[in-house]
Amino acid sequence: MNGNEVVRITEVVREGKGVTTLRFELDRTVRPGQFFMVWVPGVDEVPMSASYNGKVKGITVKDIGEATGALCSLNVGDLIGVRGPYGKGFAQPHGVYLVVGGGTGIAAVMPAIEMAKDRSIVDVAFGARSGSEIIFEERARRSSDNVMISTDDGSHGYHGTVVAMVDEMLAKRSYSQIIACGPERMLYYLLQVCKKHGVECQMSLERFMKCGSGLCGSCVIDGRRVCADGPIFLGREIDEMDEFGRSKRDETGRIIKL
Amino acid sequence: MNGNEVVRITEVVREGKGVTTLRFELDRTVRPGQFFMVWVPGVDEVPMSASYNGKVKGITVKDIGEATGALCSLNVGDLIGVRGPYGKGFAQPHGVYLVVGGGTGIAAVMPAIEMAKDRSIVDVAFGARSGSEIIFEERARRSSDNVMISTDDGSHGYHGTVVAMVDEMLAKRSYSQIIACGPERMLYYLLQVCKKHGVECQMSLERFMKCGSGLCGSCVIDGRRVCADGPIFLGREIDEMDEFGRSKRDETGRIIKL
Amino acid sequence: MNSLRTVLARVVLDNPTMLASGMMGETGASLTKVAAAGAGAVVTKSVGIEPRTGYINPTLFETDGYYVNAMGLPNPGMDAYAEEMKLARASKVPIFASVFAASIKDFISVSSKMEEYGANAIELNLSCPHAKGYGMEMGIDPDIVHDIVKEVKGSVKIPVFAKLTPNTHRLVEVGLAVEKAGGDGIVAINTVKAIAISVEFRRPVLSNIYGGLSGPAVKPIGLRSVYDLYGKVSIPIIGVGGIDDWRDAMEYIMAGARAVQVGSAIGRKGLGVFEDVKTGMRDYMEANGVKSISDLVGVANERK
Amino acid sequence: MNSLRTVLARVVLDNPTMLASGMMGETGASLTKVAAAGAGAVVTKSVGIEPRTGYINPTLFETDGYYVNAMGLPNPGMDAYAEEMKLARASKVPIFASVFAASIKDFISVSSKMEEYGANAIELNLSCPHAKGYGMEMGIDPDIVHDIVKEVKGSVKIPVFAKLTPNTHRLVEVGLAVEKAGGDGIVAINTVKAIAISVEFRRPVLSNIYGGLSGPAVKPIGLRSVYDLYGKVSIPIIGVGGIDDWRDAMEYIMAGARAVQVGSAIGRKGLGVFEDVKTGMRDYMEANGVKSISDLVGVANERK
Ligand SMILES: Cc1cc2nc3c(=O)[nH]c(=O)nc-3n(C[C@H](O)[C@H](O)[C@H](O)COP(=O)(O)OP(=O)(O)OC[C@H]3O[C@@H](n4cnc5c(N)ncnc54)[C@H](O)[C@@H]3O)c2cc1C
Ligand SMILES: Cc1cc2nc3c(=O)[nH]c(=O)nc-3n(C[C@H](O)[C@H](O)[C@H](O)COP(=O)(O)OP(=O)(O)OC[C@H]3O[C@@H](n4cnc5c(N)ncnc54)[C@H](O)[C@@H]3O)c2cc1C
Ligand SMILES: Cc1cc2nc3c(=O)[nH]c(=O)nc-3n(C[C@H](O)[C@H](O)[C@H](O)COP(=O)(O)O)c2cc1C
Ligand SMILES: Cc1cc2nc3c(=O)[nH]c(=O)nc-3n(C[C@H](O)[C@H](O)[C@H](O)COP(=O)(O)O)c2cc1C
Ligand code: FES
Ligand code: FES
Repeated sequence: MNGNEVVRITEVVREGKGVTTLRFELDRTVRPGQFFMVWVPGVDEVPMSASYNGKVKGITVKDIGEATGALCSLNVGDLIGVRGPYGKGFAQPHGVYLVVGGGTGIAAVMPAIEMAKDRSIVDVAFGARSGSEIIFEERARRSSDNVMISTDDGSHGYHGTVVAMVDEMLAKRSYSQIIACGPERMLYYLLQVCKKHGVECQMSLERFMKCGSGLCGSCVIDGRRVCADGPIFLGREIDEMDEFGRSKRDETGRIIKL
Repeated sequence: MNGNEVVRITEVVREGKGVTTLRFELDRTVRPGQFFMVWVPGVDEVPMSASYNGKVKGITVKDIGEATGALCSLNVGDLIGVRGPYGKGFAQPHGVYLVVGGGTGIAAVMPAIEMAKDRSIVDVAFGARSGSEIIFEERARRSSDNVMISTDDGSHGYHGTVVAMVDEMLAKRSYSQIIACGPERMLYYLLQVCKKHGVECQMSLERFMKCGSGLCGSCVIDGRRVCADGPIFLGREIDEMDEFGRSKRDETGRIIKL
Repeated sequence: MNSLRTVLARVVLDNPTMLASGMMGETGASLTKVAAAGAGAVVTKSVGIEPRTGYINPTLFETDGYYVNAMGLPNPGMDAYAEEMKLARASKVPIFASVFAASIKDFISVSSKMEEYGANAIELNLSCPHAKGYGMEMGIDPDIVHDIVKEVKGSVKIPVFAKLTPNTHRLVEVGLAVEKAGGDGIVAINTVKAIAISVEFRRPVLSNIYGGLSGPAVKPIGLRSVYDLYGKVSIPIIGVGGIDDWRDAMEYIMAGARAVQVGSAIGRKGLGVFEDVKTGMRDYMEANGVKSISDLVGVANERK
Repeated sequence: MNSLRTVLARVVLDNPTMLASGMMGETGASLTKVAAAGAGAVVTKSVGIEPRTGYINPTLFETDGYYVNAMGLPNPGMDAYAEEMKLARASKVPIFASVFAASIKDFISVSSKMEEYGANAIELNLSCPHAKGYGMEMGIDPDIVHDIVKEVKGSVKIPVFAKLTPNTHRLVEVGLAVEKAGGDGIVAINTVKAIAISVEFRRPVLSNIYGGLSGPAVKPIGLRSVYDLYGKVSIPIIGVGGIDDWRDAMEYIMAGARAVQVGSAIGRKGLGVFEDVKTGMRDYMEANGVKSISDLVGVANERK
């Protein structure tokens, strides 16, 4: 049952620059990588990955516009509408895996770190433009022995892109799989790096979503619905997509070059 | 899920004079005392107690009119529509109990005999006008150490009514409860006997049914729906009913004196 | 004051829940049981001039999400119903007498009888989707509806409600006709015209072929109907269709219903549904500081 | 001969399943995916003259038994859709171009463009229940429908189907108007006008307030519509509404549909639904000695 439900916000956490986590109780099973459609009445309803998928769920929102701005200004006790979870979620890799998060994409992969049965089988690479944009670092360290941070400006951790850092990490340790979420540009280059090292990856993609539940087709990339067939796709599927890294659709369905 | 389903008859057993059992597979949980609405296309849909409630369900039909006649003439491989099970069913009594069946009413109580955890805690009293109308005697003996039979004409077992026989049985052994189904006249007198011996009973009643699922009200007796609030009622509930043994309703809802 | 107290025309209900017509309403004793279970008012089975047996079975098709029924308006006829009304009146809650007929004259006869028997209001069934010559065949025509309501209003003193069908794009026009004719309120909706087909038997399941869809499946249609009417008429609207629990009932209230009727849930959930709705409403009102249920009527229509 | 082969006007389908309009039909690539999943034909998203963003979210309300949606006819506009049609044509299955417009002139423009792009048939959306000025506001009037169908027929060579709304008591009249105007077939039904209300927020959920009900809840209404039309018109009927599995599809066929469209089940079940329906149909036909699916069209209408 994915139906519409209204939940009360039980906790609000400012995570970093413009990024806020909202926690709420919702009695539904949510797999890492799945997302909700989150409704702010009178404003909009937008897709948000589950950044917490235990009993008390959570979303972690970057304020970039009207809906996200409204979400980030909510307080404990306020109500939001949620439906879902939607999408397929990350599959548990066999063996040691590396989780890569870029910017707010960290929110979506956080539960994929916590699904590891053991701290030693999951390594983490988080990247952002600068240190203030790195979220969930402590939380990640609680679930992994090896959490690496990169910043474009070198203010924290590795100086450079998270993709460059991952390239180095892949040279040092062998992983059964990479799990990743972040800006499409980052994922685009990450996919090249994965191919270079011959390691399969699962990546969470984003497209403009209206229904969120596989009906309307507004979120398609190369004919596949990001909301229902994704948002997680395998590297080899993504590699065959003409639109990945190149174009997306606007609200009317028209093509926009990236 | 009680919805309409079509099942194929896998076995047809002639049980006795004008009485036929139809067996069919239906993957639903049926409690003793519950009934189905059974549809013979082009003819009618009528209530029938489940006479078998294991994996392979069964109904046992007395040919008394159009629908029952049509049911009794069906063969293996034929299809019937069923919905249900409906009604509340018999509650498992604590301790030793006596199951009383009169005529085709035997079909409805048979599963209540088989629900006994142990052959020694359930006694049985079956009655009919004559020996050829006694059904399921062997089946009952497989589940009970003490199966007593009565016939009005004395052709088999005790000579007299099943109520008279039960009266004697109650004098000999103490039962925690009586479970019964049969013609209303029989149940009427049986209730008096139960009261006399101070033993509570659960009785399965019959009224004209259209919807079978608690909506239309055509089956009400003293304001209670036989299909949904019954067909099983406690002796003390029945004792307070003005209409029990006295009147019923026809298809229009008008009162008919019994 | 009791926070659930509801007034429909001059009829005062202890709470806004009502038994819908056709559910258990054939006998006075069963109406009494429903009242005892907590309904604020009860509606009788639709009663006509003559006794009717209704259609032969199957008259009901059932799934988890809905029923399709064609009972065929079985009823003992208005004369025999005297007895049932006598019993039902013992229950203290207001009794709405549902009436069906094939002509204005018959509508008047049955309505007058029901008034005489002590009904507190008349509910004109102008909306049964499956009984040829009755119900929705008239209920889709604003002029006919206007005339029926007007004539019945002229013949009885108790309030007259009209129960409407959603099987038309003219619902609001029909609602306006009810108001113009002096009708005291509107009941919406009756069932949606439907059929169920058996693949194995290659035929419709119901003996009457056509039936009426009810239960959870019709709630969004009922809500839309009430919402549509609320903006247009000022007489009270009673919402009905797919109410299974307090939340469904509250949605109807917010859409614009002053009271709600419960039909299919009587079979799906049992008579406990009335207490469930009342408790849920009271809890909601308490948690949200709402003094009277009437303060919530139509709130979903406010533009925000 | 393939037992599921289906002919709709002159359009030949490998099997009678089709993708309903509005599902994944905004892009050519997604139509191709649906064709690859086994659909016998695909219907595009309803395309109009100009690009439209549709309504802002929420545009969908979801429960286990139904959806209520008001997407608001988002589409890239007929010019941009050329690109999508090019891709979609690679899929080999027939493409029905769904077209909406606010005037006959626009219906003709869009239909002609779609023909030019290689559509195999036109499906006129005369039935969207929530887009003001489009859809059902025209689709409830037999005269307007007649004129639209007639004019579009006069402007394109490919067959023209009209998709009708169940939100009226005049469905059969409208169907007869389609036939009289030379229409090649009827698609029934579009969604049922509905709303969903949030109790907590005391407001309708959809940004457009009104939406269309679809999914299992509407199947009995869709079946009734097809059954009603089957007796009256002789052009092919395509059944749609609440088809989740092969049995639902077969019910539509038996009610009188020559082909079926699948909408909501794309979300509820995924694209596997096409193979599921086909396998179920084939198994049923084999078990019952039925040679061609067309032998089952309308069998539930035979009086027994
Ligand atoms: C599967 C998925 C998971 C996501 N998870 C998160 C998350 O965990 N945290 C987070 O902060 N953001 C997440 N996003 C992105 C988030 O949905 C957008 O940032 C948000 O919709 C922007 O809305 P707005 O009104 O604030 O911005 P606007 O000013 O309306 O739009 C800014 C940009 O956001 C994007 N956008 C707007 N509406 C939508 C929509 N309905 N669907 C997709 N993109 C849209 C467009 O690219 C648009 O140009 C996710 C997106 C998807 C598809
Ligand atoms: C809960 C319940 C369980 C039953 N279980 C059994 C059973 O296990 N075996 C069995 O043989 N019979 C059972 N019956 C009785 C059975 O339903 C009737 O014998 C049957 O309906 C008669 O139908 P007909 O068309 O053959 O007879 P008809 O000639 O139509 O009617 C004969 C008489 O049967 C009764 N009857 C007819 N239709 C109905 C109906 N829809 N609902 C109730 N009574 C009806 C009426 O008293 C009627 O006068 C049960 C009845 C009920 C209410
Ligand atoms: C079995 C059944 C019988 C009904 N009989 C009547 C009737 O006699 N008169 C009437 O006005 N409505 C009748 N209705 C319609 C209901 O009163 C109600 O309008 C409809 O079922 C929608 O409400 P629900 O979804 O709560 O059932 C009947 C409905 C059902 C299911
Ligand atoms: C999300 C969504 C979008 C739809 N968009 C359109 C559309 O653009 N044009 C149209 O004719 N029908 C549209 N419909 C209606 C469907 O094509 C179909 O007629 C209806 O949903 C009933 O079928 P279903 O129960 O299988 O969904 C849409 C339905 C849904 C759920
Ligand atoms: S958002 Fe509608 S199909 Fe993905
Ligand atoms: S038969 Fe309809 S309520 Fe019992």
